Amino acid sequence: MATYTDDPRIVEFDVRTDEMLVNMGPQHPSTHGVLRLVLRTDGEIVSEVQCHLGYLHRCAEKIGENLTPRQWIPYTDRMDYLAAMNMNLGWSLAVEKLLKYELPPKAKHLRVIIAELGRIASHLVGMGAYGLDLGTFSPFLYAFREREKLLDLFEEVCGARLTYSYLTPGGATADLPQGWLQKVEAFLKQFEPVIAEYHALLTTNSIFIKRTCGIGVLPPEMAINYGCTGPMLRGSGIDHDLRRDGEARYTDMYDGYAFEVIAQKNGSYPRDHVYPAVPPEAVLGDCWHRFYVRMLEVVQAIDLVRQGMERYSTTPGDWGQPIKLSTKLPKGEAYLETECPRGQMGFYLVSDGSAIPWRVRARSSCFCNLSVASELCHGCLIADVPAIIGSVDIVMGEIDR
Amino acid sequence: MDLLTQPVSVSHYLVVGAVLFVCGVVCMATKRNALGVLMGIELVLNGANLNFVAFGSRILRSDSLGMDGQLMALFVIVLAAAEAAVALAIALNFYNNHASIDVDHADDLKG
Amino acid sequence: MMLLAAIQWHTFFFLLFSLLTCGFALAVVFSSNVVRMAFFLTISLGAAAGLFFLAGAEFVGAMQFMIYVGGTLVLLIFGVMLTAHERFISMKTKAGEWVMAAFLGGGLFLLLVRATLMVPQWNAPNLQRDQVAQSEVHDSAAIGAAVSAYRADSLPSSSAPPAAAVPAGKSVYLLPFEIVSVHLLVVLIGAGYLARAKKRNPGNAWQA
Amino acid sequence: MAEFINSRLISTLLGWFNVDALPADHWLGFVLAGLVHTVLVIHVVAVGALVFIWMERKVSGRIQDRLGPTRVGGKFGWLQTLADGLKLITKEDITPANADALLFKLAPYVSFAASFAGYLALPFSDGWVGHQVNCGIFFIIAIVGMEVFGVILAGYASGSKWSLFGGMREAAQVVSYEVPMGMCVLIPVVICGSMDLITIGQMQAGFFTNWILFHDPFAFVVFWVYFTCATASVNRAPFDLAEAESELVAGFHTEYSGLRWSFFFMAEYGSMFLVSGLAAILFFGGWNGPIPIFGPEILNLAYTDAEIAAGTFRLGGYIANLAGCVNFIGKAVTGVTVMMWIRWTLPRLRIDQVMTTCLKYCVPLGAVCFVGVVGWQWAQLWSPNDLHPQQARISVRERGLIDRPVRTEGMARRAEVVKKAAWAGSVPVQAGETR
Repeated sequence: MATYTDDPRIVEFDVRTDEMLVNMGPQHPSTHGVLRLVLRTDGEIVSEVQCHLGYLHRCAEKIGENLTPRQWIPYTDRMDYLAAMNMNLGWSLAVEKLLKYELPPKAKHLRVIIAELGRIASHLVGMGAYGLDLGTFSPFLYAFREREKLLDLFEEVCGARLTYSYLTPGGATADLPQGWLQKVEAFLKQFEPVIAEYHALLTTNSIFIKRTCGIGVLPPEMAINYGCTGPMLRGSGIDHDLRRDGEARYTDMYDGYAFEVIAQKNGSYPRDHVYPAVPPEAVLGDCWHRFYVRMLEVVQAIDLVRQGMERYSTTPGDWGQPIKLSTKLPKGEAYLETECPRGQMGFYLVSDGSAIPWRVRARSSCFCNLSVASELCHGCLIADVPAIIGSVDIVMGEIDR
Repeated sequence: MDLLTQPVSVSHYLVVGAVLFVCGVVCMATKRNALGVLMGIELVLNGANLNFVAFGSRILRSDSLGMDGQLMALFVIVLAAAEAAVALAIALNFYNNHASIDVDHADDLKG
Repeated sequence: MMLLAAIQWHTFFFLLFSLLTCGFALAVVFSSNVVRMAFFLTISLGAAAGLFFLAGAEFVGAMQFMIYVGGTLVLLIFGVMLTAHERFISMKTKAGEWVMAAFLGGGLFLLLVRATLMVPQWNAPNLQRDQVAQSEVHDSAAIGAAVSAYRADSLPSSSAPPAAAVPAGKSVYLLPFEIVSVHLLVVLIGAGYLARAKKRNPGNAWQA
Repeated sequence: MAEFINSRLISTLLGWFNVDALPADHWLGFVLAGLVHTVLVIHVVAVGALVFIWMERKVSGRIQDRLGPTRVGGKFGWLQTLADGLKLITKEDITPANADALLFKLAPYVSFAASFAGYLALPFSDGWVGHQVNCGIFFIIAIVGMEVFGVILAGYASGSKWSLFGGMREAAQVVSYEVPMGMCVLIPVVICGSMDLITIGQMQAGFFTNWILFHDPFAFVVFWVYFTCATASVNRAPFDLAEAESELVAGFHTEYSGLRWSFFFMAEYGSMFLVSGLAAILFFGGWNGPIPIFGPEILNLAYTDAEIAAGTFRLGGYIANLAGCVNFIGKAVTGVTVMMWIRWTLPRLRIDQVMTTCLKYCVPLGAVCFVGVVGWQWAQLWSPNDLHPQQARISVRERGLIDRPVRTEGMARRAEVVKKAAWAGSVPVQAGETR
């Protein structure tokens, strides 16, 4: 059966049937929230995918123009609600950039720990939900089992399990509680071997490989042209990570940390840990690679958390008091992008000198990543659409804002 | 009640077969949908099959056709499957070429 | 109770199945929705399989289920769905055609029934049917044997001396069976080829 | 025939209550026996579905590191399905505006009826079968294929595009998988020389070495092919494309609610048990245990051939049959559990991969194994089935063509053909002499 064609208009079908327009979503189990895809299909073959957005639009940016930066932190939580810590971080950094605020070094290490734990929590959902998209339910619960432990840790830090509002301009709302680092270490110790389970259930599972290898291949040029970022970009073999290549204010945080960007360079992934081998069927830039990059980033994040904890406990000083609510913002503008689990999340604010920004804007990573989806779904089967959309790993809260 | 207390004879089967046959013929004659015509053919074949089985049944008749009846029925079933496959292929081809399965439109060869 | 005791259960089930068969066959004729027609045809043919069972042709009945109902009709419904445009689902027949068909069908039916009732042996039920051995009636091995090697029903009964048995190779269905199998294979390949749409290329109109 | 409840048994029971006017073959006995059988078989499907749904939830719960239902009905949540069933009954029965109402309403019953009708010929123990069909296995395979009808109708009649996709997928898949499945079930038929499931079961009496699974390596392989095809033909993961929730919302039953929806579920679980039971009979000795406790080797309680032929009722034989029934159900439930285990472990295949699995792997494997088994039979190679051959039951019943000597005479039918022909004095006997 012909599954892939360069141009679906010139296909030798087994039996010619009529084209059909199918609505996938906004209420559909595998569109990750309220994404609506309009598929033009010929039998099982999808010739065109159109994304319709806006079902979760909550005017977050407009609200940001009526609140002080610290007050807007809870709204950033609700953008990428699976990685709220990283959202907080991005906004805080942008505000600090405008304020030209110098963070105490300890606060930076605290932020690394929190942000990388947030990355693990986010990728766990991404991984589990991807299994769900491919029709296996169990990995989802295995992922949530570990995520729950992580959320317990976050709860201890800030009292919330999903919308943390923990990192704020100036540092964080509170210091890490006593004995928390030991708990994190215990969690990491327990979590590390579990990753092998995920690899067995998904990454190296032969059906999983069949479903994802060679599907939704995103060539590097196309990834760049569409502005794809994060695991999407690195899954296509582009060695780019803002934690290393970003703005100084952001890369500062990771100064001196040993980590290697997870991307296939010269035909191989970093070999700092034992990872499962890349199956021969996999094509660089396909769904499998995107998934693999996420799995590897989890391991990377564990390393970073460990390094961060070591530095945090040895660095003297303050953990970073939050700025005052009524802090006046200097006149001017600031834009800063951070490496969030789903890609580069940018925050932009313009101030006219008052405490409330004149303009607030967020550059969504998933929005750009999703824009390439219709290109990827061109000529695939219906079953591949969830596989491709799932590998983009979108969160509608961030896209619609 | 007489009907219920009497054992079944071959003609019972033949009458049912006749009903199927006639239904099939009428179906073929009246349906404009190519697939409806195909269904009529299936009914006709099944009516014939019923006769074969009835004639070959030991239960209905002591001097039956024997195995021949059942074997003929088997061949009819198999050939009906073959016939259905070909007819369906023709119908689909016709549909592809004419965007219709109305048999009245199949008049390309009309002078 | 007496009435119940007098009922021939075989006849009862025969009537049940024949009513289903005929009723749904008529429903096929009178329905104008092609999907419903296919469904009614399924029930009709399934009930016909029941009639085969009642006549002792269990293998044929199962075959009817397997090939006819499970294979052919699924194929048919497949075809219905592939061509399921709203305007083709229900195609009405003109009144004049119905009248013609009624004449034709009625005449044919009367003719057939008349012919059926003309032969007295066919009308007489087999009153000794309880004496027919189970193995003689319900044995599907005999069909297999008839296809490959010998005719069990043509063998002389055990009491009679085995004098005039079937000569080897005669009246055995091996060759027809082979022909049918090859025919089926050829037909399937041909059908697959026929149903295959030709290459569509919007650039070349003459090719489309 | 030592049936579970036969007219003789009922007459005997009536006799205890001094209703002795009934002869052994009184119609009332037959009707009562028929009713009891029907009710019993309906319960196997309906109650079986209740148990299996509960089991599925427990099994999946354990697989996924959670508990599953725990509360309803006291311990283990064993009444959970009943509660769910009550909820489903009280739910509104919705028919979409676009639906073809008649077909939409009928489809679940078609599915259920097909799944249920298969039990007509499925023996639960030696002679305990609704109706002993001479070509039982053929009948069951045909009937299982009928279930697809309900699904196609549901898919079409729902008037929803997702349902239509589900129906089409199911149609393509089930029709394709019938081919390798048919090939796989042919192998026990070839080995036993009968399509009668009871005969096939009886041929495997004795120790587990008599199971057809251990007949030869090809038969062993073919069981796995059969199991794959059976999983596919009853629409279980990883072949559950017709109801793929991540792609087609819920596939063919997207628009169904309430009781009609639950009928689809009952049909699915009914079919799962049916194909697992078929696997148990075809490859795992059916009601014959790994160790024949009730057989002549140990307790010698089971019915003998003569008793079966005469249709006598004996308590010991009845208990042996009851134990056989439990044994059979245990094997079938194991099969169902394995299907659940697979479902909760593996991702779903894509439609083209499902077709590839069928046409490129299952069909050739089935064909090769078929040839292999026939060759093994023909060459009379060593087989574990020879270790403890069951003399009493090795013969093909009924036809008086007994004494199929222990594996010295190739296929049973072959032996029979040669014998009959030789007796008829016409067909050359050389065919038999070459052995």
